[in-house]
Amino acid sequence: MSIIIDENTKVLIQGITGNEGAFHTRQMIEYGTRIVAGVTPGKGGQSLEGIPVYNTVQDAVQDKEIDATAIFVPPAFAADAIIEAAESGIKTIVCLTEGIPTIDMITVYHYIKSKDCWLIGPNTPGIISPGKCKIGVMAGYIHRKGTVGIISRSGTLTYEVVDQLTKMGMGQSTCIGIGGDPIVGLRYVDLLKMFEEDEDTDAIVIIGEIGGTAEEEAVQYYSGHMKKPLVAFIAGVTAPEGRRMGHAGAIISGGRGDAKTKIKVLEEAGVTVVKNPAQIGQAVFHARQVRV
Amino acid sequence: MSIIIDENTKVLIQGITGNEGAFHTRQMIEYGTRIVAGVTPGKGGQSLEGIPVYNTVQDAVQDKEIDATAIFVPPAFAADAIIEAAESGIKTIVCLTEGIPTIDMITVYHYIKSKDCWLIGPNTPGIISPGKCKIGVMAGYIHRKGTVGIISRSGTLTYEVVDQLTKMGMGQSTCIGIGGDPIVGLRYVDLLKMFEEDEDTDAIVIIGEIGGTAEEEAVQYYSGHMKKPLVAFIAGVTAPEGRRMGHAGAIISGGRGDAKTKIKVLEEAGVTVVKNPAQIGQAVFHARQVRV
Amino acid sequence: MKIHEYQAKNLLKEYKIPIPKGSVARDVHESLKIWDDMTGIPVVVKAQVHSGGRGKAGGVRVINSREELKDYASSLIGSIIYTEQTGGDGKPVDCILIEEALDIKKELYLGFTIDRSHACISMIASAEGGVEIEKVALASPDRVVVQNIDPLLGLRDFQVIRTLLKTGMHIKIVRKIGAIANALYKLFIEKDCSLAEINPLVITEKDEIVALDAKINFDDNALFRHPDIASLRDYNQENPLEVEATRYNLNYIKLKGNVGCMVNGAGLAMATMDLIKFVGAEPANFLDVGGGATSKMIEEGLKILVSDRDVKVILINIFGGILRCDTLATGVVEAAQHLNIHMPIIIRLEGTNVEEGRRILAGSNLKFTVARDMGEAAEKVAEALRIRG
Amino acid sequence: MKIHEYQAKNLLKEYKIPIPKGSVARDVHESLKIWDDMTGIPVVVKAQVHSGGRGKAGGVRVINSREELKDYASSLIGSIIYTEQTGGDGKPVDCILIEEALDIKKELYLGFTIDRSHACISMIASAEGGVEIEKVALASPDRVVVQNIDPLLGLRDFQVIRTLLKTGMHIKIVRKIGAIANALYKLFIEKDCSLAEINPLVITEKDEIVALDAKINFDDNALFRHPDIASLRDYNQENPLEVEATRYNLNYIKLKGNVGCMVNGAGLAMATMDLIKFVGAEPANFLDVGGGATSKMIEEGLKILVSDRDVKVILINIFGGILRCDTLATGVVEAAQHLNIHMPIIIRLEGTNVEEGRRILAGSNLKFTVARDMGEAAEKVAEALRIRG
Repeated sequence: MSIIIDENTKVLIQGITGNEGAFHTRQMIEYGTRIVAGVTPGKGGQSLEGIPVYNTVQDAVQDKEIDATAIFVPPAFAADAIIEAAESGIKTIVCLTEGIPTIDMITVYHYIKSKDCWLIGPNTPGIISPGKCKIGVMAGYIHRKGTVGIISRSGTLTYEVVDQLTKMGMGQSTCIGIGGDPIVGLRYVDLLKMFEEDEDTDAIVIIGEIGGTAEEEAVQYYSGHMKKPLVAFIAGVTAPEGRRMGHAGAIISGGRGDAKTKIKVLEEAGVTVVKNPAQIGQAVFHARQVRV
Repeated sequence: MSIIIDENTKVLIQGITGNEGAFHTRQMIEYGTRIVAGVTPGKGGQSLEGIPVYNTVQDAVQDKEIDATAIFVPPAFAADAIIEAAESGIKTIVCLTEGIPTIDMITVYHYIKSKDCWLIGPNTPGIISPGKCKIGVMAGYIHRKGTVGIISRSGTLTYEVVDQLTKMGMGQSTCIGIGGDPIVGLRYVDLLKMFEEDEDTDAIVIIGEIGGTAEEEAVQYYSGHMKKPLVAFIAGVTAPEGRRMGHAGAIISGGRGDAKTKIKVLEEAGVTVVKNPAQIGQAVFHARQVRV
Repeated sequence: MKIHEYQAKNLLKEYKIPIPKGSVARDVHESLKIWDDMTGIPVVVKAQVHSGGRGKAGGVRVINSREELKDYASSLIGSIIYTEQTGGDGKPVDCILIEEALDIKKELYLGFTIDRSHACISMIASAEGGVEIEKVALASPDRVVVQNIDPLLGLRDFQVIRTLLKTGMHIKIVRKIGAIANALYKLFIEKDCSLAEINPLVITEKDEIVALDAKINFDDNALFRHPDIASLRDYNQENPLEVEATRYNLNYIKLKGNVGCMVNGAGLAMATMDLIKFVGAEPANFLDVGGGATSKMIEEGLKILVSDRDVKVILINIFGGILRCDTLATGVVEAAQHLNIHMPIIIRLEGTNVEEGRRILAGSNLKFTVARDMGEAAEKVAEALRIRG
Repeated sequence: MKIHEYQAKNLLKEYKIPIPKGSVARDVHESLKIWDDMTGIPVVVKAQVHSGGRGKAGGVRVINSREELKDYASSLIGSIIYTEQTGGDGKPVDCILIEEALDIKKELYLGFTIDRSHACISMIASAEGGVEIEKVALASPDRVVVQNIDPLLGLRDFQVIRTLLKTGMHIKIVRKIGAIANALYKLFIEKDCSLAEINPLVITEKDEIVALDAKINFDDNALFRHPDIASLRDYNQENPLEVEATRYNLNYIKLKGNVGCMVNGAGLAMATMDLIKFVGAEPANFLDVGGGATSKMIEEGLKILVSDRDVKVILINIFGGILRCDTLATGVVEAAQHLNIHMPIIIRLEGTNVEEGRRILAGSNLKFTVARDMGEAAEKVAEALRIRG
C-alpha cells in the first residue's frame, strides 16, 4: 500500500512537449510510471516517446483513462492548467511549476475545493511511492520501498532525509512534497489522515519550514487523532524576518511563521522535533523503535 | 403542514426602516408573522413596531434566533443583502426586491449553492403558508388554509389563481413566488419535490410564463418522480419575441422560451395545461376530483 | 436596452477589438466628407437601425464612387426601413455608417450571453458566421460550440482555446481570436450586457481579424450604474407611445390588436392578453401599471390606450393587493372625465377595497361595464367588439 | 518586492485614495522649489527608505521655514539611516518626500494581506492607527477586526461596513472609508500585492480622510505581468551582493555570520544554515543555486561568497538530483582556479553522479575538504573556524 498513487496510476503530462515536461516524462517512464497521454495546445496528434499528445485535457480524458496529471507549464499558464485538469475530472493533480502568482492560486484553491479532486503543489518536487510510481522531478534511485511516510515543503531537503532513511535501511511508503508556495492544495493535515489510515505506513516525517501556520494546523490534527509516531524537522531557525528564503512561502512576516514558534507548538503536542538536520534519520529510527 | 415556513418561523426584515420595508413589516405582523428583528446599517439600536433594529445581520443573529429573512432593500444593494444573510447562516432568504442586475445574481446564485440555505426570488411577491406565516407583499386575506400548493413566477396572476381557488373552496398549503427575474434561487423543481413530500399538499399549480426553460426543467422532474396532480398555466401566448414583458425574465429570445413550446412540453409529459386563465380554479378542482 | 451598430463598434474599439475604419454620417454633406477622408475604394454604407435584416431591406450597399454615395446617402438618410423584424412599422434611418470594404476570407461568430438555466455567462463560437446563430444551431448544432463560465473563475484562456479549436479553427487563428474573446467578455461584465455578439467576425485576406458587425444589448436593471451606456439610448428607434409610457413608469408594449388593456402586474397582464386572444379578439398592447400605481399613472395609462388608433375597446383588469381598488376606480373615473373617452370600457376589479371601488365606478355617471371575474370580462370584450363590429 | 512610500502614495492616488499634497526631492534645490510651491506652513519631510522606524531614527521632521528645510534636506539627502529594522547596514536616503502637514483628529489603520491559512485576501481594520498593527493585535486583539474575502464574491460593501463599524467608527466615517477600502482592495488585486496598508489613515480636523503613510509590497511571482510595478524597484535600497546575485538567477540573502554557504534547494539551504548554527557557528548567508544550476552559476555564487568580507569558511552542500554532482564539481574547480580562493572550502556532495564528482574534486590539485554527510560537513566547518580562530 501507499497513499494517492501506486503501480496502477495512469498519468497525464500537461506541457509534455516543453523542455522540462519532456525531460521528466522520460525520467518518469524510466522509473516505471505509467504515462498514458500528454497535452500541449496546438500539438495534438503528435507523440513523445510513443505517448500521444492532445490539444486539451478534455480530449485526453475522452480518449484515455487517466488518474493523475503532472503539470509542467510556465507560471503564467499553470493556474489555468490546474483548473483545466480539475474541470476534466482528473482526481490527482500534481503541479510542479514554481512561480505562480498567489492571487491566481487563491482562485484555484477555492475551485479545487468544490471539485472531487486534490491538488499537490504547486512548487513541489512531486510525489513518489517508491517502486510503484513517481510523479515528479525527484531522483528516483535514492528511494526505497518501505513503511515511512514523508510530507515536506521542500525538495532537496527531502532527498537528504530520504537518503538518511534509505541508508539506515528504512524505506518509504510515499514521499510527498506539498509545495513551497504560500497557498498549496493538500496540506499536512490531509496527508496525515491518509498516512494514519495507510496500512503500510508505520511512521511519518514532517519536513516543515518557516512561513505560514501549516505545521501548527498539522499539530491540531495530530493531537488526539493519530497513533503512529511522528517526527518533524523545521528548517529556518536562522532565517531573518521579512525575507523570502527561496520558496515564496518561506517568509516570516509580521512576527508570524518563525521556526521557534513552530517547534514549540509541535513539541508541546508531543511530536519529536529534530534540531540537527543531519540526524533526522536517527530520530525516525528511534521513534519506530520506541513504538515497536 | 406546509413547506418552508410555518407558524414557528422567526423572521428578520432587511431594510426594515425603508418605506417598503416598514409598510410590509406592519402588514406581516398583522397577518401573524413572527417578526423578531430588523436590519438597517447605521440604525442599530432603534426599533420599529417594537421590533429591534440592528446594524448588521450578524448582530441580529447573535441576538435573536432567526429562521428566515425578508429583503426590502434597493436593487443596488440587494445582492449584498442576500449574501449577508447567507453568510450569517439564515436558512430561508426571501428577496422581494425587483431590478437587481443579472450579473450580480449570477454571483449570488453560485454563492447560495455553496451554503446551507435557500433563496426565494428575487422579484418575488414572497411566500405564504395561509393562516401560519406570510413573508412577502401579497394580500393575505385572499388566501385560505388548505391543501393546494402554488408555485408561480408572477404576482397578481397568483392572486387571481388563489382567488379562484379560495372561492371554489380550495385552500392553499403554501403559495410561493419563485420570482420573475432571469436568475432566481429556488426553482420549480426544488419546490415540486417539497410539495410532493408535504403531507398536507394534495395538488400543485404551476403558474409559468414566457422566458427561459424553468418550466421545461420542471417537467423533467415531474415525469417519473411525482404522483400528485399538477396543473399548469403559462402566461404569454400572445407575447411578441424579443420584448421584455414587465418581468426581467419574461422575454422570448433567440426563438427560445415561447409559451407554445412550454405548453407542448408540459402536455407531452401529461401535465394538465389550462389555456383560459379564467378557468384555472376549475382545472384544479377537476384534477383533484379525478385523483380522489 | 439596444444600441446601434456604430455605438457597439465604438465600445469594441474601447476594448481594443479591431473594427473596420469608418464613421457615422447624419446627412449627405457629412457622408461626402467621410468619403473624402477615406483612403480606399469601395466603401460599405450601412443604415443604422435597431433591426437585423437590413441588407435584404436595402439598407446596406457597397459604394464605388462619390456620386453613387451621394445618391444612396440622400435616399437612405431620413427614410424608413422595413425588415422582417420591424414588420409594418419600420424603423427610421437617422444616420448611416460608412466603412472601408474588407477582403473577407472567412466569416466567424463570437458571442456572449446569459445562460439562465446554468445561471452563468456563456461564450458561443462558430466557424459559421454571417448568419443568425440560432439558425446555425438549429441546422447543425455541432457547429455551434458553447462554453459556460464559472463566475469564480471567469473566462479562462484554456476554455477559449478549447472552444475555438472545437469550431475547427486553426491554432494560429485561435490565439488571435482568444484576445478578442477575452476583451468581449470583459466588456460584457463591465458594461452589464445581456448579449454581446460579433457576427460576422471576419478573417481578411491579410489574416487580420476584424469585427464586421456587432450587436450589444444591455441589462435594463443595471443601467443605473452605467450612465454612459444609458445615454446611448435612441428613442427614435422606439415606438412613441412606449417612450411616452416610460415617462410615467408604465410598462407598455404596443401590439397589433384592437383591445387595449390595462392591468396591474406583468403576469396578470400577459394572462389578460392571452384571455383576449382566447375569446377570439387581439390585444392591442401590454400595459402593466404595477403594484403601486397612482391615480396619475392610471390616467396616463388610459391616455396612452386611447391614443392608439387601433384600439376599439378597453379592458381594465385589476387585482388589488397593494394597489387598492378604490384608488384605481378614482383614477379611472377622473381620467375618463378628462379624456372624454367614447369607446366601451370594461372593468374587472377584485381584491382590496373592491366594494368601495365598484361603488365609485357606479356613482360616476360614466358608462363602464363592470365584470365580476376574468371570464365575464373577456366575454364582455368580445360582445363589445361584435357590437362595434 | 518593496517600494518607497512616495511610490505607494502615487499608486493610491491612481486609485483615487486621498493623499497629502506633496512632492519628492532628490537634492536641496528641488526641496526648496517644492517649498516655494507649497501653500501652507509647516510641511513634513520624510526620508524615503525601505524601512519602518524612520521617525525615531531622525528621518522625519516637521519644518517651519525655508531655511530649516534647506538645512534638514542637505543633511538628510545622501545620508544613511539606521533604524531598528535596518540594523547596522542602514539604508541610503536618495530622496525625501515633502508634504503638507495635516491637522489630525484621529489615526486609523486599514490594510489588506494574504491569509495563507484560509487561502484568501483579508481586510484588516483598526481604530488604533499609527503604530504597528502586529503590536496592536498582540496588546488588544479585539481592537483589530479582520474580514476574510471570498474570491467568488470579492470584497462586499456590507463586509466593509460591518468591519469598520466593529472598530467603533461612526457610520458617517464608515461610509467615507468604505470607498477607500474598495479602492485599496482593487489596487491589491490588480497589482498583485502581498501587502497593502495605509497606516495611519487619518481623519483631519475638517473630517477629511487622508492616507498619511502607506506600505505596499508585491508578489514577486506576479511581477512578470506588471512591468510598471517592476520598474519601481530601487536597487539602492538592497544589499549590493544580493542585487549582483539576482543577475545570475541566484537566490542569495546576506546575513551576519562568517560561514558562507552554497546549497541547492531552499529547504536544504535553510537546513544547512541551521546546521552551521547548531555546531556553534553563524551562517554568513542564504544561497540557493537551484536545481538546474550551471557551472557559470556555481562560479558566480562562489564569487559572491568570497566578496563577503565576513566570510571565513565556505561550506558547499549539494544533494544532486537534476543538478548532477559532476557538473557541480567542475564548476567549483573552475571557479576556485579563477578566483584564487584562500579560505577553507568544505564540500559535501551526495546524489546523482556523486562518485564522478568526488573524483573531479580529488583530481583538481586544489585543497577542498570533502565531507561524506551533513553531520561531518558541519564538524569540519567548526574545526576550520577553530583553526583560523
